[in-house]
Amino acid sequence: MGLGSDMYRQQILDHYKNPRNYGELEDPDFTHVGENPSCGDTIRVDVALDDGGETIDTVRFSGDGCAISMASASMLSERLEGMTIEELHALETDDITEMLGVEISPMRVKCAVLGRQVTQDGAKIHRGELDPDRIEE
Amino acid sequence: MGLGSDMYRQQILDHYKNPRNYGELEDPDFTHVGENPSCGDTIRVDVALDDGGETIDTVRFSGDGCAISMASASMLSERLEGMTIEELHALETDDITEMLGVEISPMRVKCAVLGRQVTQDGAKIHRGELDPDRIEE
Amino acid sequence: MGVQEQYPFDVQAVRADFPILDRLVGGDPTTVGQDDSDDTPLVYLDNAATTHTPEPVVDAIANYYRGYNSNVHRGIHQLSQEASVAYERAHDTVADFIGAAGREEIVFTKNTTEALNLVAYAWGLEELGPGDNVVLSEMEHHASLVTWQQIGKKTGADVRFIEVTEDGTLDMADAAEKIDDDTEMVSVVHVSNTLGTVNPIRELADMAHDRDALIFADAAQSVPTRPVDVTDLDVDFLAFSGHKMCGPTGIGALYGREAILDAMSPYLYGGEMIRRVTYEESTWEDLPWKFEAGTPSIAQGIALAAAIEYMDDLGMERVQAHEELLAEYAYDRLTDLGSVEIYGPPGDERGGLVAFNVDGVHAHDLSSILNDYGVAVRAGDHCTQPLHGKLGIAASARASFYVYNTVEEVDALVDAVSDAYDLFA
Amino acid sequence: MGVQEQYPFDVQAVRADFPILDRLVGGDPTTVGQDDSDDTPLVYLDNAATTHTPEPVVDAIANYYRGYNSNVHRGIHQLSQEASVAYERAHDTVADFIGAAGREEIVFTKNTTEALNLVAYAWGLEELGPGDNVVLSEMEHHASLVTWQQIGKKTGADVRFIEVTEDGTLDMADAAEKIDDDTEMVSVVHVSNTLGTVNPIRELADMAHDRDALIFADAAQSVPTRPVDVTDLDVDFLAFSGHKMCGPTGIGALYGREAILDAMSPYLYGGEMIRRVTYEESTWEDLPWKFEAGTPSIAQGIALAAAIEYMDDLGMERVQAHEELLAEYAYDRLTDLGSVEIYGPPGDERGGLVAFNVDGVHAHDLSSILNDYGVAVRAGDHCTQPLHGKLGIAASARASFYVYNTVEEVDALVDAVSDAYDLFA
Ligand SMILES: Cc1ncc(COP(=O)(O)O)c(C=O)c1O
Ligand SMILES: Cc1ncc(COP(=O)(O)O)c(C=O)c1O
Repeated sequence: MGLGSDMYRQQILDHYKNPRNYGELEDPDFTHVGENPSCGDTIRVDVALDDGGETIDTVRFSGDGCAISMASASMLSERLEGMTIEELHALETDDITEMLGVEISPMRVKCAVLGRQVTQDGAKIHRGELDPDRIEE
Repeated sequence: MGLGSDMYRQQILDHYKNPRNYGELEDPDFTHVGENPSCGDTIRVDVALDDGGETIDTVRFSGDGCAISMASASMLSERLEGMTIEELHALETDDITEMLGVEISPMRVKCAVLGRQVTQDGAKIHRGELDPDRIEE
Repeated sequence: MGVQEQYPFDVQAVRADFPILDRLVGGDPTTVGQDDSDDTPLVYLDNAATTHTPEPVVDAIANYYRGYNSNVHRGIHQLSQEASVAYERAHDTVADFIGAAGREEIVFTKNTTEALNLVAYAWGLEELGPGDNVVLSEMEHHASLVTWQQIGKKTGADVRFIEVTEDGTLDMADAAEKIDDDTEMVSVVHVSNTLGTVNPIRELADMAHDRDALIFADAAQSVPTRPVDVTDLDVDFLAFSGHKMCGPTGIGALYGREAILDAMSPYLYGGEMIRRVTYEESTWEDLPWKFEAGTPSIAQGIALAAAIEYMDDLGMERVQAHEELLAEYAYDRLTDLGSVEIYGPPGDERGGLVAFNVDGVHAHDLSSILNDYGVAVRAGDHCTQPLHGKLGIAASARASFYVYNTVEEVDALVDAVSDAYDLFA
Repeated sequence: MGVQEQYPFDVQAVRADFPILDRLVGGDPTTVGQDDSDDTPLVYLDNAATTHTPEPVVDAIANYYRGYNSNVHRGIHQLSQEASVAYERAHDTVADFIGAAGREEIVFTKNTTEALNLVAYAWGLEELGPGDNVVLSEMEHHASLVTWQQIGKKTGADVRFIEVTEDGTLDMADAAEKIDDDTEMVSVVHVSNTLGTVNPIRELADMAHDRDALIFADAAQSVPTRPVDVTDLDVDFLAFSGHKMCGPTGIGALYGREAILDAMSPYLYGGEMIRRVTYEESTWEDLPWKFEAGTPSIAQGIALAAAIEYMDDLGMERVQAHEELLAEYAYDRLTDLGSVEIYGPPGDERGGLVAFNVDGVHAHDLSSILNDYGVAVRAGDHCTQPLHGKLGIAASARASFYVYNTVEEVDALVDAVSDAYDLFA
């Protein structure tokens, strides 16, 4: 058996079926929506900041997608709380797959990192470091 | 050895080096020029008719081309004199290769039949049976 | 009686021609080709995307390169003569196969997509303008949908879509309305690569011709799977791809009615398609070479002819019967699971493919899990995003069958789908 | 010292990779492949038209079809992953080979001709208009000459030709005049397929960029025969074909500077090149996929990478040295015959080809006779009709060399030419 069964270990299925921090914030500091067109996955992330905008206080995500993208966003949302924006931007693809605790097949990596990408892009747009029209999906 | 050496038997070379009926007519009944663009061969045929326009009296040809097209036009010009227009139109590719007395490789057939084609087209245009703009070369 | 006993030909004998069917999968997906970590037998059900290539076709390719590889058309030397004869004859083979008059009506292209673009550029850009319209269907593949949409934007012509009914067929009353006196082109898919619907091309051709419009049949899914005759269908253009019918990648064919192709200006410019060139002006070669600029896909054209001979030996009626047998069996078994939604017409009225979703399982997850069982299906939008939008889904999984697939492979699919449902339930 | 001793690599070892070189010819030219009537060893000197295909490349093709044939990009199953990895990596291989920044800058096309048309359509139709001009050279191949000529007619842009001097090189003073402030594109052949001239692309690139024009190098004859680096040449576009460099037919590559490709609209529309499609609108994929519509030439792209690896193993400096050695030897020996006129620069300043005419022998007759000696050369206009017109000839014969050709084969050519002259004298 290959990666597939591995990819759907209990933890992933649990986060997919019972996503943590699922929902929206009433008054977020920033909100961003992104999609992975090859899957049709869409994720919205709402973030409230703290510490003069340097630290992430609360995260909510919502959206629709495959188990990998949803579980990854759910697990990420737990990690993000308390992280600095700098730490957010330092998150690499390897950090995400390590967090997921399973090997991700190459065609599914875009699903796995969608939540991270949306959060990073949202933070950059919030700080004026990214033009929303120039996002490469 | 294949067709090549065969193709250049003495008779062909003789007609190529000493073309019969080479030249132009002062007052032809019809004149036609045709070319084989893949070779760059060009042949002009002048024909004088007899017998109320039904029979070929005199033929002259001129032009520039490979040994196969020139020798074929030369040999054809001898045959044509005295032929009826109907007989001219009945001439098929096989008749030409038979006249040449050698096997013609497939890529050279267009060279071999150029003289015949030009004469046939000229006769048809003369009789108003062919629109000069619609000739497929 | 087992379904197997109804096979119209010896499927095991066919399978023996396809060494790839013996592959194991399931290991490291970044290693190209089988390796030691692969341990699960392959069940290949992604034939609507591309079919496999039987040994006679692989041999035709190797024989070309090892035996008579050469550039065509203009060469006097023997290798060039041989390559020219084989390449030109391949056009005759295609013409015969689809009932065209002769090689003048067969242009080799890269694939179906290029064939559609060729007509859209060479015919569409010249003939279309504001006030004109082009009629497609809502189930078009992106190859035709995006192409005519963009040519519409360039020319100002309106692009309209015949509606798909609840049961996944074309609304022919809507077709009769959309095809009107301003219609210049009707471009419709013959067999839908998503719904499996077999569209009434002849009826649409009659409607188009009644309005002096042309009709283009996208036959990417029909020529590989059933007898197709351009004269019976009365189409003006038709296109298909070699890689979906046991042929190589990189080759497709456009059929065009001779008088129409003849009146069209060329599309790509370059060598082989010209007659006379000066620095100021050019004139064009005869059909079909006028539309084949540059060194053609010689080996691929010859191999396409070999693929057609392979299919012809099986017999296209029998190929169709085999497709229908597997499609109906898969439709019934998947339906019996209760947790599966299938798109398109019933099992006994469709081409050899089934697109579906499983309750609670995203199509991409499903495909990943099936892959784990060795079962290769496609998951995504199958290049019909707008149709998926209309169906209210972002993606679906699609199992599609070909001459080497078996009832047991459908069973493997159904078992894996059932396990995936349980995993997520 | 014999010329053979100067070979930069073991030519006999190379020959062993090409089974076609052992073919006999001379028999019935309508039988495809060797038959009993063939009795003369082949001397293949038509490499500028197409080169032969070594076993590792034929194997790469067969391994694809037998081992991991699948459609690419969108598939989650393992075969699709493997095919995608190999196909995408092939773009990296091409990028590395010609010094491009990465796969974003490499678009796979059918051949050089399609690459030129892609830019002419996608860039030219948008950017050119009356008052603008495109500068070519008088020695352009029809692939670029006819394409820009026709795009000029469609857009109203002027098309100009840098003159070729008596000695077969570009008149650079004329280039400096023709390239002016209204020039939008300079499109020049790198190595002429007729004259063998190696054009100063970098100098022309500087001239073009000084006038804010772009430059397109037709590298169909240069990438196969010498080291080519797009950064050193500072070109904006460059194109070549796989079949002229040990690769398969049906594949070529377009290099484009990323920023320019990025700003260009797509050319062919369809699957794989889109991001989002609705019935009304479409958006495009990232580079290079935006320019690769439909199922790509997967096997051919992968085999092109295998061909590049084969060439890279030989070493492009050494390939160039071998080409030059044979070209100079052939030039000298043909010149010594006294009855031969060669077109283009001297033997020590040219690419690996020699186009010529023999006094009193039409090029087509010459080619027929040489074929009888097993010697395959091309006869005709080599897709440079206007240049032939300027030279005052309708046709020429061309011998062109590649990595497997030997000094003895040049001797066979020269002997046959000499006999042909005698036959007609
Ligand atoms: C200089 C040059 N440009 C362009 C081409 C066209 O190449 P292709 O026929 O592979 O498109 C050729 C070869 O025929 C060539 O020699
Ligand atoms: C119905 C239909 N049309 C067009 C195409 C495009 O074919 P290709 O990618 O070979 O150009 C496909 C296959 O993807 C198809 O299924």
